[in-house]
Amino acid sequence: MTLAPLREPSTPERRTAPRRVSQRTLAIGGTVAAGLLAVHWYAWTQTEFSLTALAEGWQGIWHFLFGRDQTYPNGHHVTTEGAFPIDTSWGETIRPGIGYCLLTVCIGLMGTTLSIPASLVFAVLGSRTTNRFPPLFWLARAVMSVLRAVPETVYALMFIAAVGFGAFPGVIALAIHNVAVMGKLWSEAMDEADQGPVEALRSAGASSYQTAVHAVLPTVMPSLLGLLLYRFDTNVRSSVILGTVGAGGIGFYIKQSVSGFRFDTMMTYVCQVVVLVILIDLLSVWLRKRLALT
Amino acid sequence: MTLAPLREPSTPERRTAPRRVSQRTLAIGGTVAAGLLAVHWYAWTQTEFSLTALAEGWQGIWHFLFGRDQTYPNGHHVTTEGAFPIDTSWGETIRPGIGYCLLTVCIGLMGTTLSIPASLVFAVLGSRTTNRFPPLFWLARAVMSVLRAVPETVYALMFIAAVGFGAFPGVIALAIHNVAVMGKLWSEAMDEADQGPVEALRSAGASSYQTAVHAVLPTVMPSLLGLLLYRFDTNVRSSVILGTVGAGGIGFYIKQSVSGFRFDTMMTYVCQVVVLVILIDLLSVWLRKRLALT
Amino acid sequence: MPRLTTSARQLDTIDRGAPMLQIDGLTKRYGATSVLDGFAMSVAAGEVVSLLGANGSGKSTSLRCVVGLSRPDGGTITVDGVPAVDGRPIPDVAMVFQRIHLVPRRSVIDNVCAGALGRLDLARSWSTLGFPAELREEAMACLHRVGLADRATEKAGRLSGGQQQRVAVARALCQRAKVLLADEPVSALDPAAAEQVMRLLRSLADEDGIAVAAVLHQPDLARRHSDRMIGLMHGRSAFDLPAGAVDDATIEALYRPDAEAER
Amino acid sequence: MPRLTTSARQLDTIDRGAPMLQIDGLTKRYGATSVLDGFAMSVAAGEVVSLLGANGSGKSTSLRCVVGLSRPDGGTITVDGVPAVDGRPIPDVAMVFQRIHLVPRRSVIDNVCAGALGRLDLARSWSTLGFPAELREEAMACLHRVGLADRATEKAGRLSGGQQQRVAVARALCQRAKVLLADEPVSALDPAAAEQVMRLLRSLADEDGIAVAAVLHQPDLARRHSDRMIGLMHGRSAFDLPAGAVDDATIEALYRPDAEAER
Amino acid sequence: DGGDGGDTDAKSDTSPASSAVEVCPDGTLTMGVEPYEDPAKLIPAYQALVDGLGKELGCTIELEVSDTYVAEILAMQNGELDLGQFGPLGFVFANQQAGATALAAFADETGEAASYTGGIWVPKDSAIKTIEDLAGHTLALSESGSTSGDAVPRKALIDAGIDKDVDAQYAGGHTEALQALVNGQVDAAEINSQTLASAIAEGAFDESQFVQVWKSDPILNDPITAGPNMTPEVAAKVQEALLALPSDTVAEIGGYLDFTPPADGAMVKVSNDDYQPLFDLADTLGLTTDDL
Ligand SMILES: Nc1ncnc2c1ncn2[C@@H]1O[C@H](COP(=O)(O)OP(=O)(O)OP(=O)(O)O)[C@@H](O)[C@H]1O
Ligand SMILES: Nc1ncnc2c1ncn2[C@@H]1O[C@H](COP(=O)(O)OP(=O)(O)OP(=O)(O)O)[C@@H](O)[C@H]1O
Ligand SMILES: [Mg+2]
Ligand SMILES: [Mg+2]
Repeated sequence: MTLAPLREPSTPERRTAPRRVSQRTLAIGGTVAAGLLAVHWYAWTQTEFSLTALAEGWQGIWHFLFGRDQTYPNGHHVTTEGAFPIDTSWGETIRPGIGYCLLTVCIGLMGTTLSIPASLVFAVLGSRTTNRFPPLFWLARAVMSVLRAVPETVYALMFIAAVGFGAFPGVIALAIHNVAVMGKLWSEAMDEADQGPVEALRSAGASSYQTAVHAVLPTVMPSLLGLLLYRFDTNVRSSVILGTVGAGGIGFYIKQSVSGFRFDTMMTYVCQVVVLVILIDLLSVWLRKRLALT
Repeated sequence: MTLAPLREPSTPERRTAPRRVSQRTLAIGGTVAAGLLAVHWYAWTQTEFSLTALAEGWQGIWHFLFGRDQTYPNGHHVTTEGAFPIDTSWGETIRPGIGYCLLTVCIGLMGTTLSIPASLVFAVLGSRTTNRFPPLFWLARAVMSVLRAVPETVYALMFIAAVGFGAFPGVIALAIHNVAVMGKLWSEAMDEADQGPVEALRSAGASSYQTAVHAVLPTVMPSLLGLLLYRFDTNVRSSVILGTVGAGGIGFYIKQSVSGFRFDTMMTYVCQVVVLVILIDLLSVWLRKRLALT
Repeated sequence: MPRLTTSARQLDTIDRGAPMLQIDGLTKRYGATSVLDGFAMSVAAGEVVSLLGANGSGKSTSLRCVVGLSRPDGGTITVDGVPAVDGRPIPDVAMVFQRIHLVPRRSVIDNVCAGALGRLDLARSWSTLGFPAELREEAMACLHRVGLADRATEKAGRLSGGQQQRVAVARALCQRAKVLLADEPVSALDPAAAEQVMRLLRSLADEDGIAVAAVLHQPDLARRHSDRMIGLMHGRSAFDLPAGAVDDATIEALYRPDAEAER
Repeated sequence: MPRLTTSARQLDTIDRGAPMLQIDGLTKRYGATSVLDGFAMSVAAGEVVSLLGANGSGKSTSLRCVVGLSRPDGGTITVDGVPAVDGRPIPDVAMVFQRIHLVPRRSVIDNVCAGALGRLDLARSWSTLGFPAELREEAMACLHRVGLADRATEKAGRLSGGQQQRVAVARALCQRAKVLLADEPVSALDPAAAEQVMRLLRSLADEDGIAVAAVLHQPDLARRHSDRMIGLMHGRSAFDLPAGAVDDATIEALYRPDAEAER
Repeated sequence: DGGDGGDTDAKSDTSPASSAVEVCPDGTLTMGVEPYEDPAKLIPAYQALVDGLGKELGCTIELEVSDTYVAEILAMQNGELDLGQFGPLGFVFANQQAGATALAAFADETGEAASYTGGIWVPKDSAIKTIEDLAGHTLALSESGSTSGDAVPRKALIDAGIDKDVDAQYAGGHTEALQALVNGQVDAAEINSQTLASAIAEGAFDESQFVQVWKSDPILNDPITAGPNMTPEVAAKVQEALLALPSDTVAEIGGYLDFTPPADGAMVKVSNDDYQPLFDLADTLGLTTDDL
């Protein structure tokens, strides 16, 4: 019952189209590409990049992961254990590992939550959408850069000097670092917010603060929440590093299983972190879905 | 010459407004708030949070930063140098530091650039906007979670086993980790993209790939670029950690100055990283501004 | 405002019997409120049908159900005899959106080319660079038809509201679909441009045999350019009449009850 | 379509001599193309002026210059005798945007309340929870005027296109400005709603002495509801006449040359 | 340098109540631990130690764990730690930076302070037979600041006059250095006697495939030290209590740490002077702040 369209689809009307890429775009693009290439070539040589080394040495990874079972030329037979199969002893590894994970989550959680207010302030000051006063904009970005550049371990040392060790200095170190990172991420998310409502409120005489609260934040809330959860996830993993400066948590035990050559135990802990990260990710997906309109 | 409006602005027309917050929202909000509070209270106690300790111990931070000159009860007299004034010896610290920074940037750059293609694939698969096939969506997110959960140092260990020391295993470790993190960040940026053009192309019969390339990517390009530069910045700082596993770069020297209690030298290196991070941030601000429409 | 006479319709040269788009018993609820409640309509090849109704009466919703962007709660949709699969877009149906939905950072011509994505394989659509020259020329022709050929290389986001709406029409043209759904395609257009676009829709039906359904808020325009007019009220069609048979009272009744309900 | 008679105008009860909004020699270029080139217009208190012009003729641009969202290249703008400072918004001027620009995730009433932000201090605007009860009641009254009071608690993004446009009008009302700029405020509205909104603008001028400037693409509507009509062409006003004095030829001329230029 | 912690007579009978000196005025002491090896064993071992010590002293002793001596020393400087256990080189810094005083260390069966050795290993069929042969080859060290993984072997290279000719690389840890040798990434690697033992126990190292081309002098094991806020009198009390730990506690610690303690107690008295070789080592390598 179909009725063929009268027009022949294969011979539609045509008109000359403009050049695909303008001469100027081509020139700029070429220059940028050449520059990037040169920089990468330099970096390639500097980092002694060598895919052949990787191809030849892949057994090393294999041995690390699955152990070694090798007979040497002299007839000697060597077997070592690898990371797999993982250590499944409940009482010695898995159960304590859950406890360590819990502390790790606590550290990450406190570090993230404590940094929210300051992050928000820096984000609002560091976004062009919400801060139209250039000196303050640049100041906020500079402070964030400085705070961000200082490694978390240096913060941890500073606060250990103040309050001794344990999880507490780790939390403060994380929180300060996180203010800088989350502030930056949030400010850039705000930059990408739909400018329409912002303009509408600004033209109605709303102040920068009011524009931020009543136009930008509701628009970018899912982004901010996603980034918050991403930082929570990162902070949980960071306390893996801070663990090594006395902050406790599972990182410490990962490192110590490595020193004890118990890669299977290490892998058990890593798997527990994997489970943790997956759980946080599920939470993130679920929350973002709930928050999205329509 | 002004003409007063006839209407009295102080007595505008009024109508009964609906309840500000519905009973149901209140109940849900209350439950969520209570849950969050409980979790934080638990984390607070677990991390032995103590602001008094911080208030009492702040001199420790001062001494760490500016040195100490103190006679202890056991008769020992301790003078230490703090982080400030920083070590300004050109030949011994600053000049080599610049070299270390350069290597660090190279490591971060390679780690970031190499991860772009895979990140893009994972991002497209891990965003609901571009991937409407749930199994693949969840698979992509799971793979990213797993890759993300493994600490960079464990990757480094693995690749050192394969290719020996140096910057190269560090680069690969960074790149793999970065695929997972950037993939996640990008996919969530895509989730936040304006759904209008996406729907328009989808209804025109475009495939998922076509929708991604022709609607989502051009819309979120500034976000992606911002996140890319953020990851570049993070990776440069990560190679600070990888530096300690033989990957070289300035991180190794920061750690070395710390273990030698030469905090002034450490601070010089940290300042160099600060400059580096600020430069990357300036690049980020400039690029994002150029890319934004209008 | 001057009345421009519509070009002579070539009604009899095309077989207009077969319904190209057929909607039956369409139902759609959002939570407790029922938006569509057994809505039915059909559009034959070569026919221009205009869809009228008060704000919020469900016109956009019904069109979105056809292209698979909203999931109907009940009813059947058939395009060219083939039933639509729930949530699957139909390349044979092109839609001009009420909110326009261009990609603001892409050039006008690339936006128009994107309408053709459904018939391009990967090799010719991996990026805008892959678009074949023929497609770009066809897109230019579509832009000519809406009078915007001179703005082809500009970023779509830079155009004025009305210009963007015309680009959206051009994009739909470039899809070469058998059914064209246009959701208020002239709302942002000046009167001359609106006439031009309506004549364009008319000619698509007359010359190319396309089935056109347009949501319009201007009954005059609808009467002048469409074959049939359908009034949507309370989730179903209140009338479905040849354009000539719709009198002012019918129109007035269409908009009145809702206006009262909303007071 | 039936013509609804406009409510009797109370022209003589208000002193309409003083121009509330005065634009002179407004110039605006984007790159090489000049959009506005010495555009001038004025709107007195209690007057409704409609602005007509082809798509892309610069109507939106001129309004955006007034509210400080576009930076003019030259010319002066005076509101209530006070010259506008470059790029600084004027709380005395409210604008209804062509692209509507609501916050989709906020409720309708919160969107309307946001129009009042300019006169709220921090204590009453730190969040939507801070909005005083009086403001919310006033916002409800504004929603009543556009016929959407029953949708107050819904998310703005959930409304139909025309409903959103009316919310945008309500938001502008809630600003209590002396000048109201409306950029195609009825483009997505059904005829009854369009009449209702135009009458609302009329009554704002008549009863509250507000200066209203509305961009319209429907000359009929403009003629019926405005005191004066201004045609924008080639970056300057082509005509500026009392509504009764604008004949069909003038209108036709306004839209013709541009249509030709674009071919 | 050098405190005076070693003067107290360890044999004097002690009981918490008889003491005129208040060891812990507020009832608690804090002790920092840097578990140089396996935390699963070391932490319970030190927990047993502080429990026993606390009982002796009539205080509660809190154990704080860190894996870098830097954190421990910074905390000690600010009075956050009263007692601390350090690795050998860590103690040198602890003494110089925080005035820590060595009190006691674990003993082996002979009743001497336990010690371990650093070493350099090469594959069995390697051309490298002596430390001098390392010239022109790659050597994996562990991480900067490590005693047996950095300071001691570097000193050995300097002594052999080849420190400029060896391509020494930091692997990041003892484990990583050993792995690098096993995987053939380097020609030689430092492996200390403790790492060697756990690697063999875990099957990560086959002794028969490698030879040790250099072995350090015995390095005294980690001392337990008193922080600078502890007066000599209090430190002496603590030292007494350490040496007088009851035998069941000692047996428990020995059980965790796999050592056979001497019959009369787990620990022996050490003084700062016993670590003089490490102070000299630090000086030679320019690691100390005095040197800068
Ligand atoms: N996602 C949604 N969630 C809840 N309600 C919705 C949603 N989308 C639309 N609606 C409601 O459905 C009704 C019909 O909307 P629709 O957009 O189809 O109206 P319309 O006839 O196109 O109106 P207009 O002329 O204003 O464009 C409206 O009342 C609207 O509020
Ligand atoms: N940001 C911009 N960059 C470049 N050109 C622009 C920009 N904004 C507007 N223009 C151009 O300025 C001209 C006038 O635009 P404007 O939006 O003012 O038109 P308009 O009269 O409101 O038209 P319409 O009736 O279609 O809404 C258009 O040609 C448009 O392309
Ligand atoms: Mg609609
Ligand atoms: Mg406009």
